[in-house]
Amino acid sequence: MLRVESVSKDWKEFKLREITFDVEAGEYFIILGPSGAGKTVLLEIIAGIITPDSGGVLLEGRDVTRLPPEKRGLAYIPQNYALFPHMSVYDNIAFGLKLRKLPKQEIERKIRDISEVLGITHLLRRRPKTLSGGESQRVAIARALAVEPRLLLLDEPFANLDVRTRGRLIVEMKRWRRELGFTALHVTHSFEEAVSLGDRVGVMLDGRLVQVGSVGEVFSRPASEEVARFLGFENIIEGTAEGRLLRANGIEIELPVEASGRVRVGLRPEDVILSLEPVRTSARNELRATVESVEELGPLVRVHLKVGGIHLRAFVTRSSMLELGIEEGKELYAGFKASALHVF
Amino acid sequence: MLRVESVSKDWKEFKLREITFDVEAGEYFIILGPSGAGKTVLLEIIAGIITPDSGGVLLEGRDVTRLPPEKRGLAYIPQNYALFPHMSVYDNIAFGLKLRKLPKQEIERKIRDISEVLGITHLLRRRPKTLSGGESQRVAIARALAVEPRLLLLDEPFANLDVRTRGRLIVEMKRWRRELGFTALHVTHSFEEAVSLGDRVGVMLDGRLVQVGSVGEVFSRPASEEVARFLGFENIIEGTAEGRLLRANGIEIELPVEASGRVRVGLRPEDVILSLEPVRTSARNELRATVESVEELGPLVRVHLKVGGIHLRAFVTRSSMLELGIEEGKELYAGFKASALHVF
Amino acid sequence: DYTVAFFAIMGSFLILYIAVPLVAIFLKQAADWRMLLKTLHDGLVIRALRNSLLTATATAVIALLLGVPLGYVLARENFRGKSLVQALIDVPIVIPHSVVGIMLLVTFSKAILDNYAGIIAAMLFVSASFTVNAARDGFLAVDERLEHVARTLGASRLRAFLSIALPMALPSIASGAIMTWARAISEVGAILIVAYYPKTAQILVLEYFNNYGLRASRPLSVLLIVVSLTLFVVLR
Amino acid sequence: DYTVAFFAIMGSFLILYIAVPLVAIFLKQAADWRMLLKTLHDGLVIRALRNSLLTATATAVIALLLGVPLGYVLARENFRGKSLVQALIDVPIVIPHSVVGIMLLVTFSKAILDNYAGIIAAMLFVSASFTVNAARDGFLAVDERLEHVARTLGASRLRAFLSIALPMALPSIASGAIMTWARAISEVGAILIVAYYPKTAQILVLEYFNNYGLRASRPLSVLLIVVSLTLFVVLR
Repeated sequence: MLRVESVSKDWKEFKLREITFDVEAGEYFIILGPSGAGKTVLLEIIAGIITPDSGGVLLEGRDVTRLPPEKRGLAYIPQNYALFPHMSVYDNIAFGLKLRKLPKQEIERKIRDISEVLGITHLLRRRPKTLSGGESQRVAIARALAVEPRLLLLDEPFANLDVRTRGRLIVEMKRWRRELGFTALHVTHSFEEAVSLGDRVGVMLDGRLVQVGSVGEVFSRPASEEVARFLGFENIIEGTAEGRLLRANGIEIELPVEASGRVRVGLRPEDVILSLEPVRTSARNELRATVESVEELGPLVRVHLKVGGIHLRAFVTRSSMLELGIEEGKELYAGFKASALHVF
Repeated sequence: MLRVESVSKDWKEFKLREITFDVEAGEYFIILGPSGAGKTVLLEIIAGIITPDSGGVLLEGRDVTRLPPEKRGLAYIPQNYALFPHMSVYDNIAFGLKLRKLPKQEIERKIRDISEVLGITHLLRRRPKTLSGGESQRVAIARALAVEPRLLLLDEPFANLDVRTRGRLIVEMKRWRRELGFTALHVTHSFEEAVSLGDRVGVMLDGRLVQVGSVGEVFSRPASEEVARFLGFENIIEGTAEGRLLRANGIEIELPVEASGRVRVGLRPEDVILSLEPVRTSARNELRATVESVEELGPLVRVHLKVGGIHLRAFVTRSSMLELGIEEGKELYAGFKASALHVF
Repeated sequence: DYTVAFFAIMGSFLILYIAVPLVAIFLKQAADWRMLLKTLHDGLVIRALRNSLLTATATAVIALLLGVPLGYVLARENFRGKSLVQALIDVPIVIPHSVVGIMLLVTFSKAILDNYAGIIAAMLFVSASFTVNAARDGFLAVDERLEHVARTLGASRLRAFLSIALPMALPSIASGAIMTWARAISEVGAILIVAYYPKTAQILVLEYFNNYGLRASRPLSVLLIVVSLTLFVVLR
Repeated sequence: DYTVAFFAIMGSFLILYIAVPLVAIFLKQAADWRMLLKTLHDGLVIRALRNSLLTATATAVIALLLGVPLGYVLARENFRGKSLVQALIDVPIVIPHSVVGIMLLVTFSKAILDNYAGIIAAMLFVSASFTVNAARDGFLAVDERLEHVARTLGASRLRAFLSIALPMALPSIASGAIMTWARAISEVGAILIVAYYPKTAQILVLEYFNNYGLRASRPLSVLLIVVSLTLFVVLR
């Protein structure tokens, strides 16, 4: 349905590099990446707002790379919803329909229908400024879907909403898709949205699309070290493997599988358990560590450790930090199961 | 040394209410509170920049409430350091000394001494704009300490620094205190700073100072429900106790101590463990729960649960969220040890 | 606080220096209301006022027609020499008014000598920058993404401009146009050179003063102040 | 994109309308450089230029002395009637220049008639707002906490102002003073009424034009444009 082919673009501080992917008709495709990856630039290239430096965009087989936005037949919802503040909700939704010169009754009928599905019938007379975040998002989606676009482009649609509204809208989004059957390309930094909504996920890092696949695939088998890092494997240890033993910078680690030669393993900081005394069991790697620094992340604390010649990061809760008396220079034990290691 | 007595002030969106506390000579006193609590307003009242609506400030027994800042003999370091951008580092540090009309050699000697202690001798010719965050903070501290103030007021001194610099400065701050022997009043939202530096801590919430005591005291025995909430007991359950059993809205919870009548207990979300199957043991409360919504906090996820008639919050890591398949409507088990409960 | 008190006193001189003449002329005229009534029946005054209002209005309209598109281009596009264009728009502010008149006569000679075109030419030169700058700022304040969304919904660039950017920037553009109007009607020096005739009210003030003295020129001055201040209050 | 191209063309008319007269007067004068040389030896011209420069400079100095403290008070203090004061400072922009002259004469009468004080009075009225507004904006851009820290280190309020706020706001204040200077030297209408003598250059342009025609007034105009544009370039 949509094909993006080797698209590159330098735009402000963003650099897109050779982005290629397909979205099938009826699919919900998620592009997952940290902020600054260039996700919005990519959406704006597909929408026709920015022209790529090289590469092309195909819609249903037709090259639309040079077509202005109004001739592409897709709908774009930017992160801030971009409701027209000087028009009522009704006129916002009617905007695209009026441009298509539909008869007045037809417009009214279409707005009534879409408003019912999205649960915004009671808001039609209101001004956008008087709406809550969740209401604004519903109106933006209604305005986009009213013109029956071939493809819906969503830029971080739930990022500015509170937890509850977000949860509710994600569930409803699934229903709207069933009822209205649209194709969507949704960019986000939220793992939750990717897991809940995505048929397929593309991971975008630093202007490149580094892995595309089903949600399960991407999360369980990251294609590279940097995808692994983005998916939370903050510790990457490089060393020489011999059977199930890895030697790295003076420490020895037990591996979950046999390997040999130079290998790298990934370890999530939440899988590292800190303790004051060693609690050696068969299934567990346990290493003497020194605290280098401590970083508070709300209720969680990221502890930077030095273990022999390598650095490790571990998450502990704030209460554990207090109980263990963790501060710079503290010596303790860092343990993790062999099964928590991901060998690349 | 410093006594703040029933200070109240309405200032912009902040409302200080009847704030009273003492700081002893030589003490390092930390005021801990979330942003918006009015911590900066309190510092500015003590510094003489803002006049309180009622109450007073005493320095060494003398009422200074109406004295302008330049007559109070204390030093203030605002959150952004407030280095004078049009002067060299040397002139910044010399500013207060020149005002005191010290002879030139005396000024030079003092600046040399303080610069050596703070490790900024090589920066003296530089302009503030060319300094890193950590360097700026050192210069700000040098400028403040150069005039040998009776009291040093610090507003979130480490908030704008990266993790490593912060850790290093906290350790050094302890050394500077030993070497220079100043009294400090330090306001922050960081638990780490409170634990590492504070002789005593005052918890400030919503314009009121709600608890003052040693660090250990405050963290282990929060004086009220709201302090407990601030210190991370996000779950507060109210019910009727009978012996070691608490009945609350249709659920039963085992308590760590005997109690009777209406009681409230606090529970940290990190102490709630989620599982798909019940794993009943003697020491553990285990309850059937339904996921209401999910909130991502970086690598951690806060899960909002409904358990019978009450709401519970639990922290799980992002990888556990994926493994357990947590999403709205999911049914699972929430467990916690009786010993994790804090009875008020 | 002595420092602030001293500063406030220094500042008050300036405030009084502006306020007192405003009050003084109204008070003096109130004591001489017969003259004001007489002026209101003076055909010359009425015609001059009409000329001033007409030419200032024409100037504002031309400034809108040319300045709003220019403001939009400055707000949305980047091009070589943009900062030069920006600077050029502000140049008229610093050129002595009589010199503006000479410059225009040198350039357009008889075409603008002593006719309405000349008055408007002088006014436009000194006042157009207000509309351009206000339009540019107005368009800058309109989130470009609103226009992008309008276009993905099927609007052409012109349509997106007309239905989104223009209505939203209208308040800013309107206040720019009012400033242009006020600056236009306040101009004297350039008009004296380019078009002494047809007579405008601001020139007539000068002529009455030269021919009949202060008392004769005062009522018309009061009328012009009332017009200007009314506009100014509307603007705020 | 046709829409933007059309807008750019519309806008170009305005840009050309400002640029062409500037270029034209220099070109014409280049073809008549003898007249320019002659003007440079005209004692009347030299005296008038000196008068313009002196009075504009005096105006800028007075505006600085009174306007900087006022700007500081407006930036740092809140008081009743602050918005009225703000509005009052901007009022002179919208009042016709000849009317400004009448207002000042009504208020100060003979004290300012045909003397240096009169020229400066007229200039100050129309140009002081530039210094006040620039000083206010300059002080607003100085983080108040810098002054607070200076005071906790032992500086009085005045000392903190002199060693922190003033040096940091100086670039903004300087550009405000230059604008005041430029606006002062560009004034014609009010000076014509208040002080035709002592003769200033901008009035002499008018007089030469009325008595000897365009060719006689052109060289002095070119000189004044050079002065104004130099200042304008310094300002940017």
